[in-house]
Amino acid sequence: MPQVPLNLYLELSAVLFIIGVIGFLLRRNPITMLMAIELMWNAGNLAFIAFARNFIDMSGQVFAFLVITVAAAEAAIALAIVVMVFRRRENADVDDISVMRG
Amino acid sequence: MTIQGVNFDFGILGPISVLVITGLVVLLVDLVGRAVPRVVLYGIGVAGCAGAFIALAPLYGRSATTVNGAFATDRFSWGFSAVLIFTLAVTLLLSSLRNADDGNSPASYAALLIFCTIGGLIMAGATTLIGIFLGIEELSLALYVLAGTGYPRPASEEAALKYVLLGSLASGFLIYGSALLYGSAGSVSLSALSAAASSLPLLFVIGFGLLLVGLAFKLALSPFHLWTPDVYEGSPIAITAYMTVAVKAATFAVLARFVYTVFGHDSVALVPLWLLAIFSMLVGSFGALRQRNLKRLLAYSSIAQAGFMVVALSGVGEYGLSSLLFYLVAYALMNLGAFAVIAMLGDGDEAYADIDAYRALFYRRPWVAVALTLFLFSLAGIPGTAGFYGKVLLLEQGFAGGPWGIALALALIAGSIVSIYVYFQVVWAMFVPQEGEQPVTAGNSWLTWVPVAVGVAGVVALGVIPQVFVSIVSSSM
Amino acid sequence: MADFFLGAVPLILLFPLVGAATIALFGPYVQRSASAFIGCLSIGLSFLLTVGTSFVIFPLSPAQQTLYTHSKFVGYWAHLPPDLIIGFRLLIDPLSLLWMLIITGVGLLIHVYSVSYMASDKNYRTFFAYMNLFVFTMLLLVMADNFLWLLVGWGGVGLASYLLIGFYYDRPVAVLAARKALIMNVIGDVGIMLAMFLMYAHVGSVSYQNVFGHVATIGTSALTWIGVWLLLGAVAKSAQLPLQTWLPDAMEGPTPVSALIHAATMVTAGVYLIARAHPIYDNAPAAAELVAVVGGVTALFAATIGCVQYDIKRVLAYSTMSQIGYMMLAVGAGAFAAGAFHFMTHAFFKALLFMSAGIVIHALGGEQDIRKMGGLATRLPFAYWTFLVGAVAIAGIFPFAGFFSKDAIIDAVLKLHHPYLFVFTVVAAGLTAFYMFRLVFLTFLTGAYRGDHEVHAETERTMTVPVAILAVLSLIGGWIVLPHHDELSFLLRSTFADAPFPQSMADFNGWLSFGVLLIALAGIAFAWVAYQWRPQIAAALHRSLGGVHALLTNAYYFDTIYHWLFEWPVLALAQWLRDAFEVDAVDALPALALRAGAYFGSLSNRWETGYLRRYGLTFVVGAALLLFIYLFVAHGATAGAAP
Amino acid sequence: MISVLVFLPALFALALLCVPRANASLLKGIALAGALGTFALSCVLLPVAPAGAAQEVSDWIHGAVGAAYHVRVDGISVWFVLLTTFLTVPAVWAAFSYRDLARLRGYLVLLLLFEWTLLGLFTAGDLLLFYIYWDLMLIPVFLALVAFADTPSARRAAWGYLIYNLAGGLVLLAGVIALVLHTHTFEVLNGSFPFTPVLQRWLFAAFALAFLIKTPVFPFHAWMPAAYTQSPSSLVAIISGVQSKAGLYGFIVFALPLFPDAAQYFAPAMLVLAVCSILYGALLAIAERNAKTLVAYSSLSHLGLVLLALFAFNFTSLPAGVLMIVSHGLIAAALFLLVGFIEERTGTNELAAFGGLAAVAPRLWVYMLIAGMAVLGLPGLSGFAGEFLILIGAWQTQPVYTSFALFTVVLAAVYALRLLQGTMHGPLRVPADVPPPRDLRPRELGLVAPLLVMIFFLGVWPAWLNDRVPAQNPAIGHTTALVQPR
Repeated sequence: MPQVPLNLYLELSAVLFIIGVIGFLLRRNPITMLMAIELMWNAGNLAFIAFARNFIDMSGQVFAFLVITVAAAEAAIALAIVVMVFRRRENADVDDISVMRG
Repeated sequence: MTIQGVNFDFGILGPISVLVITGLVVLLVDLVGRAVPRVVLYGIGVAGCAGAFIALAPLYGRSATTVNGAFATDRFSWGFSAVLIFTLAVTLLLSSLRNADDGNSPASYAALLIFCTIGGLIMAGATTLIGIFLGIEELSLALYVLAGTGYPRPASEEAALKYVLLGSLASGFLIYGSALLYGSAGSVSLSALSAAASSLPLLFVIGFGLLLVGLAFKLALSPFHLWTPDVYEGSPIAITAYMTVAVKAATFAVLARFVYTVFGHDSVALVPLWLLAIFSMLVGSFGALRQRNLKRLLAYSSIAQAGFMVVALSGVGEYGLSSLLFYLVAYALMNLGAFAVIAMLGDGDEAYADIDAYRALFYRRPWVAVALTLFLFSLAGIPGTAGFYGKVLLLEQGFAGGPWGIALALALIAGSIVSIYVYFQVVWAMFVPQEGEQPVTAGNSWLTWVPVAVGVAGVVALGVIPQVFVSIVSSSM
Repeated sequence: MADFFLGAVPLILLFPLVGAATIALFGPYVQRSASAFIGCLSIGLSFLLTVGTSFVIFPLSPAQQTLYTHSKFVGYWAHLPPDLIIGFRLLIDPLSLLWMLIITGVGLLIHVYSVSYMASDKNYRTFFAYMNLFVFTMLLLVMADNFLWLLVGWGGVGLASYLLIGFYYDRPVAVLAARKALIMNVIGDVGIMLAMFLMYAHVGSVSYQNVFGHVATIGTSALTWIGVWLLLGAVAKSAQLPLQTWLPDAMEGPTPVSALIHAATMVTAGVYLIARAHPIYDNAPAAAELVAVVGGVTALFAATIGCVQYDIKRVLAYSTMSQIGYMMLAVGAGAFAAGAFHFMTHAFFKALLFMSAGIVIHALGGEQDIRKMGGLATRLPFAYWTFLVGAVAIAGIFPFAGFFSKDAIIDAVLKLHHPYLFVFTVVAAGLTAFYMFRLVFLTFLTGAYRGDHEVHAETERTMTVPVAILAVLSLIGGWIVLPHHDELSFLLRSTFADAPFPQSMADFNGWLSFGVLLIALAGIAFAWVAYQWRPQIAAALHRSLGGVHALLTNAYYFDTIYHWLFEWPVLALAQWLRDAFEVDAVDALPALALRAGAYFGSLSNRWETGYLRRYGLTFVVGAALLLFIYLFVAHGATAGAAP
Repeated sequence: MISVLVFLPALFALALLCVPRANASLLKGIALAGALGTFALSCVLLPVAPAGAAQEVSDWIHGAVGAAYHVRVDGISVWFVLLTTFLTVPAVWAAFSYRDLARLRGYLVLLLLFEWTLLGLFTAGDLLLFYIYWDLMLIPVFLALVAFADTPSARRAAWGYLIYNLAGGLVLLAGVIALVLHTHTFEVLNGSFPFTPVLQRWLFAAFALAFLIKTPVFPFHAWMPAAYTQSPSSLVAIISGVQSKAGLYGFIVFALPLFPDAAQYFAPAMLVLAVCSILYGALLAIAERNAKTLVAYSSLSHLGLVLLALFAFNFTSLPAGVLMIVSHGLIAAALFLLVGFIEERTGTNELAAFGGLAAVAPRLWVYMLIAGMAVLGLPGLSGFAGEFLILIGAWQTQPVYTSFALFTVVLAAVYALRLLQGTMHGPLRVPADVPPPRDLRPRELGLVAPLLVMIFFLGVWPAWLNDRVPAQNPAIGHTTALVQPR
């Protein structure tokens, strides 16, 4: 079966990354924003794996695995913080969380 | 010793190992004993720092790698690691104040700080993109939590939320940048990247650009600085102090390693970094002009100071790294000292965050006022203080660093001129005779006198006899 | 004996200084009379030494008559690279001796006079301290051997004059008059400084010896400029046109001050300067001509004003101005001896006039307006007769002193071919006689006493004796120059040896002097007619010549012109600079910087909205920009790197 | 020995800190002893003038750019040192009547620290040391001003003083660093270094800006009137008497010898600035309504004269400039102290508010007369000696600028008499709420007397000083290379 060329993977990852960025900018719910960020991270993973396959080199995949693990931890922490915010406010719209400024 | 083909030199990994053990011990002690007093836990932490120093000492001036070359001890790591460990110790002392971090489990707080520092140490020593990512994330994840430990204050949780969301966004850029760099070089090791750096292929440029964005976020370089004032204001004083110094130290270690190993002497390839620096110096200095909250003021000042430090690298010169390290040490001393004073006066809480609380402080607490004045002078670069000679070294690098270096140096001068008012308005408040409203508390814990005294001694010593430290620093590399 | 006096020359200078210092330091601790005594004593000693010295000097041969004191203390005032050397030395020669005799002699008389004249004043001691200070600085002026020390004395007499004009410092008028006098004198100082700059530039020295010795090497144009700048100093000090306006106001000072400083000595310093610097003027005819013109015009100008003034002291002030005009004319024309001669006689009779006027003022309790006097001849006979002597002398009536000296000048002017100046002098002579006798008639004669003060008798011996002495001198003072026997120019021969014109006043033009005498008598006669015999004539003149009268009464409106020409513009400019420029321009820069700083600060703060999404947006846009720039630069870099 | 001299005031300041604040008499004693001791010690240095030089060098910093702890006193700097120590004595003594006795100790400490920084500046033989003191001297003054800042104008004065001078200092720092990167050492005295003309100009500009701000010279003087008017007279006596000479010292010792060509290049600009300051200061003094500010503007005018002397590049005018510097230091200090005494009596310096003090205070009148005549430039006083020798020298090379400067002689008479007569003459007037002023007390007479004596002495015998100023100091040697001595 034919090889999928590298640049297709890269383009896909780039698209995913940009979608993630846009999602982060457009959404106001921290959970959704976190999901958008996950999208960006995974775009990175995709690029890593594609390159790893291209170079026949393991380190890219190792990096990807690490990113996945860290993402899990990071998500957990972020959710914990969001919950902490929830405890004070009923909703968690990031626009309401703007006491400090200037 | 070698495990499955991976060699571990616990001499090189010594400081990290010591801190790991310390962190675990702290957690265990808290687990077995019930209601262990905070001071004990933090005492263990400080002891760990001492141990880490002892483990770090033999590495002085050594240059070696381990973990199959993924982790090194060399001119980039040693000094920065020392600063990190020192910062950790000071932070633990500040955290031990009465009002500090109420409503948290002190053990997890201390452990988080320690693991945070471990992340920093990993960053300082990492020679691959993987290690750098790992270190940054460990540092950041712990800090996200710590930023929120000022729990009862809504500002604190706001800080945590903003920090975690933007931090993850930055990490996204970092990861994607690393991926592209990996793609451009075919390896995650920095030494392999230098080949690509010489020809600047498209992948490398985009990749390094994205990575730089991630690092700039950590350094709070403008325009990626917007989180800084809020997070610094929201976090507990001790954590803010820690952030201003530790994050800078670790990230500058990475940056310096990049600049020197990847780019060599091609400073044009780093133009975006120079632009960020110039921009930060101006934004930080101007932004601080109108601040009435001392933590926020110091946040803006730290933005400018980060820009100052970049000047050291501008020439990619022989003495650039040592100049950077000297200024970093000076910054650690004066900044931690300033925060120590704030924390001491408020006994850990925010009572003395507002400048108006410092009205006529000199006539109430002369020695504290003098100490804070000294730190502010050093930040402003008044001669006879560490900050002054640090600036001299930075300017030497800048003016020697070609057109971009000169531009950076002039920006440094401009920034310093602007920030005269920034720092002296606090001095003014302390020395102006008419009394302001009396402050809530005026703590005087001997524990915080330690960092203040160390800060004062260090700031004066580095200012008056810099030669000693210059030689220490330069022969550490 | 000779050696004693020559060795004691520095003491002539030091006695008044010591006297002033003593009075200033210890005056408050001793009784009033003591300080007066010290004041007179110090001047008296200087006078004696001066007399002794002149008896030593004058008999000497011309070659030996000029000598310099070498004090024990050898040093320089200034010794700067490349070759500016200004030393400490005193110069004694016949010219300076003549001045020193007058300064100390007349000075002594006036000091004695002041003892009782000022007796009632609360600042009695201060007065004598100032007076001694003046004598010291005036002696320094004439004894200096270079232009710098001359300038030091020059400024010093200016200070003393300032202090004494403003002696009644609680009178705003006196304060203003003093300020005016000092400022105008400073303008003169600037002139002398400029002259010195030029001397240093061309000769490399400012000492009389070197400058006069190298006059030939200086170009004529430079020499002319030096002369002009020196003249500026001279006119300021001697109240000649165009810097004359301070002298009438100076009459605010006590009368002895007017007699000593503003009649006898200080105001003649200008004449001394020109005479002293005659080698310069001998070789710069244009400058000398200018001096002569200034003198002649002032002589006439002041005389016309003198005719209409009503303040007795102001009339005398204008007559002083006019008489000094004569002297300037003489020295400008090259008749230096004649100028010095008139200086001497004028010192006698003008001091006499002021002091007897002082007796009148004293007797009338400070009244100076002659319209409130009259008929005092019977009540104050001593003052009347002495004043009459002075008037006759100044009017130039034979055989009084003024006749000889004025005649010498007019004679010289005619000889030296200044026709129009000759006319001026003759007319001025007539006017002088007129206004002096107008003064005599209105003050002492012309009906009954018109004042409201009761008249005190004139008793104090200390006041009358000096006046009497001066009266005698005003009579015989001129006999030092007699037809075919000119003692004065003989005494001065060594100083003016190299003058281009013969200085001797011995060859006597009888017809000319007779004519001048007639003109003077005519002036007196007219005064008698207009103010004594038919007073309505004077009134009629005032009515018919109202315009001219106003012009003269206001001294040709010089004060007004100067106010609008110089004073007002400078003050207005200064005010504008202070209220507008300093605020809008100088302070604008820092203010602008502050505003800019605050603006950028607020900019960088307003960016910090606190809204997370704003942060994210900035982050992303920043990243995009950074990437864009980086790509651009990198491509530029690679393009540049490509061979 | 020199180091001892420099740090002696600082030591006495520390000693003061050990004395309880309440013990006023002891405080005063120690402070005065410190000032006198420093002066006595500094007199030992007099023999170095004119030719010799005393040095102390010890190793300090080596590395990329080396710097030594190098203090030295030569025929030029000894006069600045002596001026500093001489003026500090009356300043400290005058401070005894500091308006707030509770803070007397702090104030005396600041005065002595100020003296320390000034001495350090004038003895610095190393550019880094020079710069350190250059900025450090601002701190004591700023703190003293802050402790006074109870009115908006005082606040503005303090900030203006600090920001102007510190900004200038940072520009100087840029210049210094750029310089040492080419010399590779901060030891730049008596060495001539080959700079490219362009570089020379840039460096000179950086140095000159800082120097002109600190002197100050028009148009960089915006900070000066406020600072001089708002600071206590004992402090401003030192600021205007000594600190204002720091910039001129910098020109003589560093800028002119290091960048002779750039100095020639910028000379016309500097001369224009000098003449502007001379006339501008005089005119503003004429229009000024506050006695203290009037004196401030007069010193703007007189220091412009020194700048003229420096940049006329003439053998005569440069040593005369040193004379003028010393003389102006004495005169300005005396006048500010006397005005301060008047302020203590009348509670104000506004000329409109009082006058005619001569009637009640004859001694004050005599003192004011001498100081006023000195500032007027009366021949026979030191002010005239400096002025005249500068002008006669500058005239030889720059007749045009000099003739402009000559106007100041007349203008000086105008404002000097305004000050003198406005305060002393006319009918006696004092504000309603103050008691009739007393004459000068013995302390006040005694502390100003030495200044007046020196004013007389230098006026009658300026050669005493000029014989001890090296005729061929580096600045003259370099800068007059192009000027032919006649």
